[in-house]
Amino acid sequence: MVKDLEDVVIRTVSRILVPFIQIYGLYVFVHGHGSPGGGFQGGCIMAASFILLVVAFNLRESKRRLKERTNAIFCALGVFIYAGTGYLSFLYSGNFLDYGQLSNLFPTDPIKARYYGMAMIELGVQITVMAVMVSIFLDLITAGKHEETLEEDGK
Amino acid sequence: MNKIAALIVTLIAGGVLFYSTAFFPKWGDPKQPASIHVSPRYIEMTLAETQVPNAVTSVLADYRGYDTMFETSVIFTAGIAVMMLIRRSR
Amino acid sequence: MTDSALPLIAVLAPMIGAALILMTGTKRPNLREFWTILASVVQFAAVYGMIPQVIQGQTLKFTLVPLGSGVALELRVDPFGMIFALLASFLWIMVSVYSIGYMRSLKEHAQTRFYFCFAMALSGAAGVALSGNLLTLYMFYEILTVATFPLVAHKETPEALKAARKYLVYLLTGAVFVLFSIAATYYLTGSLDFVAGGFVAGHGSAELLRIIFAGFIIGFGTKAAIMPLHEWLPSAMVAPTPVSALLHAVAVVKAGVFCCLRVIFYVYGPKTLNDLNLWIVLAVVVSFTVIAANLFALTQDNLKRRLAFSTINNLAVIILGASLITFDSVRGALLHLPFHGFMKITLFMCAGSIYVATKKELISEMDGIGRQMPVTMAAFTVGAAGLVGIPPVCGFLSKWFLCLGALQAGEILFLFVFLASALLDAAYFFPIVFNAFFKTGRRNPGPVREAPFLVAAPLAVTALLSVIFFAFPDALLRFYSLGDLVVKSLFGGR
Amino acid sequence: MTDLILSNYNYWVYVVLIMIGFYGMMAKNNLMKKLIGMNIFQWSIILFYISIGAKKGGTIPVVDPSLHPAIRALDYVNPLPHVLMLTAIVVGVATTGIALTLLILIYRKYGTLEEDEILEALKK
Amino acid sequence: MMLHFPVLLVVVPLVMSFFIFVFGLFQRRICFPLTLVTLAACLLFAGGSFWTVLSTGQPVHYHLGAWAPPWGIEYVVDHLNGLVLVGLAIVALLAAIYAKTMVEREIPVAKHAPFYALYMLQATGLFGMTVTGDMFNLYVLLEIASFSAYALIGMGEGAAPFAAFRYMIFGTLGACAYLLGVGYLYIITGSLNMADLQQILTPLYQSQVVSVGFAFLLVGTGVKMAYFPVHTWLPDSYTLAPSSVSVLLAPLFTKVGAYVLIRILFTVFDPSFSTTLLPATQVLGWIAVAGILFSSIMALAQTDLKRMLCYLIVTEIGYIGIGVASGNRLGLTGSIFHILNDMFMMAGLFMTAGAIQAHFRTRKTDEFAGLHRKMPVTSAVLVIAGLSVIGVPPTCGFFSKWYLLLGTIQAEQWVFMGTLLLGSLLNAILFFRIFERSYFEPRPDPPHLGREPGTRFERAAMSELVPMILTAAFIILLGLFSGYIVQYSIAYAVPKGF
Repeated sequence: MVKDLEDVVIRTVSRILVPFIQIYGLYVFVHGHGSPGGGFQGGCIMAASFILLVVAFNLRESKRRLKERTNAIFCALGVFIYAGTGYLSFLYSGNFLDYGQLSNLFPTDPIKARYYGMAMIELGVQITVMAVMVSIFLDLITAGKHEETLEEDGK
Repeated sequence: MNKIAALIVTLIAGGVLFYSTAFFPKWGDPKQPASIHVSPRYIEMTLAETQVPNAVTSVLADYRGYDTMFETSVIFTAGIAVMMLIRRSR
Repeated sequence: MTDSALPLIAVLAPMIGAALILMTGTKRPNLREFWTILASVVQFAAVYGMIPQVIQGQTLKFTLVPLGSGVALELRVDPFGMIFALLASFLWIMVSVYSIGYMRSLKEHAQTRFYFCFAMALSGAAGVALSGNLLTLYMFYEILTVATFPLVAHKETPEALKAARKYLVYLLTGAVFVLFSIAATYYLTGSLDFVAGGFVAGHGSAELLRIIFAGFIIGFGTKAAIMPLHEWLPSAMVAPTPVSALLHAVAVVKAGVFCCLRVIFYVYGPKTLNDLNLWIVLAVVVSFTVIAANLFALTQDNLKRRLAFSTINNLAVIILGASLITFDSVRGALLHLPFHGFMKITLFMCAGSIYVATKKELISEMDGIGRQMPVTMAAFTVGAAGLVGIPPVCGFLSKWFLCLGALQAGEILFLFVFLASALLDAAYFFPIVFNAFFKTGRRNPGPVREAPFLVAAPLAVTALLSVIFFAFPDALLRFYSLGDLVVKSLFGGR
Repeated sequence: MTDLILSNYNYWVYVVLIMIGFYGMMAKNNLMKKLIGMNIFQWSIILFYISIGAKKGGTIPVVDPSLHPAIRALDYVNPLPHVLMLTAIVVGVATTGIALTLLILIYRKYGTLEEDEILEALKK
Repeated sequence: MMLHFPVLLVVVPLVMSFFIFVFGLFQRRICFPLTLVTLAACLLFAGGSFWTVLSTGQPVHYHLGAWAPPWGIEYVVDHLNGLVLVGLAIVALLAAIYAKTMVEREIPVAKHAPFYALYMLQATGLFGMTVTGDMFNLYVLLEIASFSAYALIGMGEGAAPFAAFRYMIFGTLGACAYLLGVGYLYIITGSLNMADLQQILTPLYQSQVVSVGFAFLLVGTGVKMAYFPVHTWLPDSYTLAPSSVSVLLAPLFTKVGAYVLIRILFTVFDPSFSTTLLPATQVLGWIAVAGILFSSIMALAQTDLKRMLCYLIVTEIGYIGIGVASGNRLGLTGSIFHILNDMFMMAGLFMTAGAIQAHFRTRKTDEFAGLHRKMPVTSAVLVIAGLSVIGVPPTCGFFSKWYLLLGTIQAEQWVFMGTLLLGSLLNAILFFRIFERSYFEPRPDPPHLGREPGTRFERAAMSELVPMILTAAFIILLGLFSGYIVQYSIAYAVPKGF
């Protein structure tokens, strides 16, 4: 009875909190250019929101929000965005990761192109960090079998 | 026994490290080599070259962006490593 | 210095033959042994084809691969190399014919491996003979060692494996000494190519040169079974007889002696040996071997072991002749190298054919066997007489020159060594012959049971040749004139 | 000399930390404690780098013309070590993740994390 | 496109690892072909960049993000690492071909995708470590290679996770030592670029900070390349690793470590510093002597083939160390050439070991009776690679030993020379014992094959035999063409200091 009560409190609070945490994560990422912050920090915060979901509710809840396979794809997607940005500069025979070349792609001057290039790769970092943090956390707490039961010892 | 050996090694290494700290540049000295050789450009040119006021971000994502790509790959590696090692195989 | 592909063919033919043998395998034995014969004939033809040019004083060479900085894997043919190459390639034909008969009549196992390794070993021997510098020599020397290991271990009995291990340990350890000496030589002189009369003179200190020379002699001497490094040889007698013939007459130990002579004549040279007083040390060591080996031989009852010690003795005789570095002693050594090969292979093939026909290895059981196997024992008599040095067998010729050389050197001591060894030879060969013919064996019933043709024919041929070489030392294989060329190149015309 | 040493006291802190971590890695028998020692080791190195970056009177390396109209390197701390250490932090996280996974596997197999007991089990 | 080869060499396998991982989630059969294609492309890239270096005679510099060093990161391909790169690419490709059936045998099907992805990341790390010209970038790539190695080894049999964890403790220690060394150099110079560091460090050689940093760098690389006293992680982990993994790791990782050592000793620091001012090479040499003797004897004591080979790796690393220690042109030539040769020798040996374990169902050398009848090709390759390790010409092992020998003689380090010769003798005993077991000792059928019910001997697949044969061929060819390799590549790779 009491347990349920606590449950209710925790669940309500975290249900309210999660969106704000995620928005804060996005904020940290977006403002990484002008103030302390960036993709890595933002990604960690985003991951924290999912982890909060798992702690407060249960795996099924978080799985509903973020499928296992989707998460796995996110892991690769982020890094791919990063590397892909690097490859883009090959199109104009620039060196790898030379964001200046992006100015041929978007209507900006090379300097501004660097600004946007960084934004892109920070996005990639954000996605990968978030996805990997969640996946590692889930794998560790459930010892690999994504179910509620923690495994019994000494097996 | 093992502990003793470890302690001795630790003390020797620590001694060397302590000794070497004596020859470091002063802590926080704005004129130390680390602060005058490469890094000034990052601070002074970051706005001009990348329009990003946060020098850490510009170095992280642009000047040394290649490192950061592999940093992300390290995370990715860890993720799939954990996945492969422990996740039950359907 | 003319380029020619013949040396390459001489080295490559056995390798290709080996590959074909391996591919043919045990399914079609006739084809497999055809490859053996073909390879041996091709090799001999290639070597024989080089004789005229070499006699005219040309030097044929073929560069396999340049290794940079003045070294290359290259084959170079000079008269000295020709002597050994001719010996090896010609006797290989004999041995392969013989071994076909031998292996088949004994129904040996793993014949494919046997013929494969045999061919590889011959390739190595030809390479040793024709190699133009120390590095190439070392390469083929190692190939020879490794290829002979399975032959020694052929029977796969614990005894055979033990012998093989002993063989390997001795020879690889020796090779390490050689490798050190080669590297040191290269470091001192910056060159490894053989030069008649040596090329180390004037480089490095006398002590260093002495050390290097010791390394060479220890290394190659292991293969040439100089005492006290001979241990592996008698115990390697467990191998089938064709292998023993190969080991003792053709490839392995002869290669050891050949390498020793290479070092003495073409790396150090007579003059340097004189200046460093190395020749006397070497001569004393080997003359000890000459006498001791014969004394050991007297005590052996197993025929092959007795022959083995006789081999040790003769090899030492050759090196002794070379170390006396006088005109005639060197000539004698150069003649004894091939002649001993012919005579000793005759003896071994006789032992083999006795074993094939009667399964006997002990001398004490061979009473009266001469009347059962006239051809074999006749050949045996010829070979024995030759080794003792009785005309009309070629052994007399070489020993004659050796004794002359000893006199030229003014070293009566070594003359006595030669004579004593001849006497001891007689002491342990003639009882065999005598008992075989004139003593009626108790356990031997009368009927003639000669060995199969393929076994008997080759030994008859070699015995015949040993006689011919007495009358015409320059016949067929031109050993005499080749030796003459070598001596002239070493001491200048005279 | 002494003032030089005193001026470098926070390098001392990193040395002390590194010694603690190293000892933990080497001497501890429990694999978990080994892992903790490893983490201390890594973080101490991060402290070392960050101390390199420090500048007396320098602010965070976010260039702000309104604060200092003329952008001079003296006014901002050295950003490079921070960047390097972001990478090092990530590496540390990844290391810990994989290490914990391996520990779970080891515990599954042997039911213990004490090294000597595991070695005993391996002997058999 | 040609001028992008150095970076493509690293980023193509990186990106392909994402693809392999994602596509593998849906279609598992695609993983292996992708791996193969990628590594083939890597071979092309490595060969291309090396060819550029050879033809122009100038090192290739590649500025990432178009930032000039020392501010940005640069990739450099010169005669030294170009050679290593080509070797890496070839061996990695052969190992991947070989791994196909092994993976199907050893790894559960559901894990193929992450496995091959990690395989790719391993390659990325190794290539990157070799090609990079930036100290910190090297650290990051080192960690990528190490992480994938931990994980791949953890997939092995029996106590593999435990071995992997120990490896991890040691590896992290090494990596941190390296990072610390980089930090020491950074605090005194303020630069991370290798070429730049060499410029700045030259006047600072007297500084204690430089010496300590140098020591830490050596310790770090020493751990990664399994140099003698800190090699203890190697035997367990490489023995228990899956064959498909050990055939990639064992030949390559330690060799890349050796390359990094040479790079630090003679590029980041001036040869004069490493050899005379702070006689580090001498110390390395004496340690190597101890290491060679110790590990050769340990190898003799092993009955498990794979474990024996692991100790053999330590021995070979010791040879490289001796070449470095002789501190002259000839010795260093030997070391560099030995790095290349050892890749192929170890690849061949571990391939045979894996095949024997898979098909002959044992790794115990004293159960090898009748091996040559069951697996003729495998045992032939074992013989060739073994002879190369012993140093029998014309295999490549002989020629690198030849240069090492000349180097020690020129340095008049007779102890080093004796150790070289003695070591090859010990190896000879080691291998001929195995040859004898597998070729002689006649028995109709090895009992342990018959005993297990239902296990009938299935022959080695083509995808295992072909890489083995190719490796053996390379072992011979490298030996025959050693002259050209030394003349056209290594001669320029040796620093000017000699």
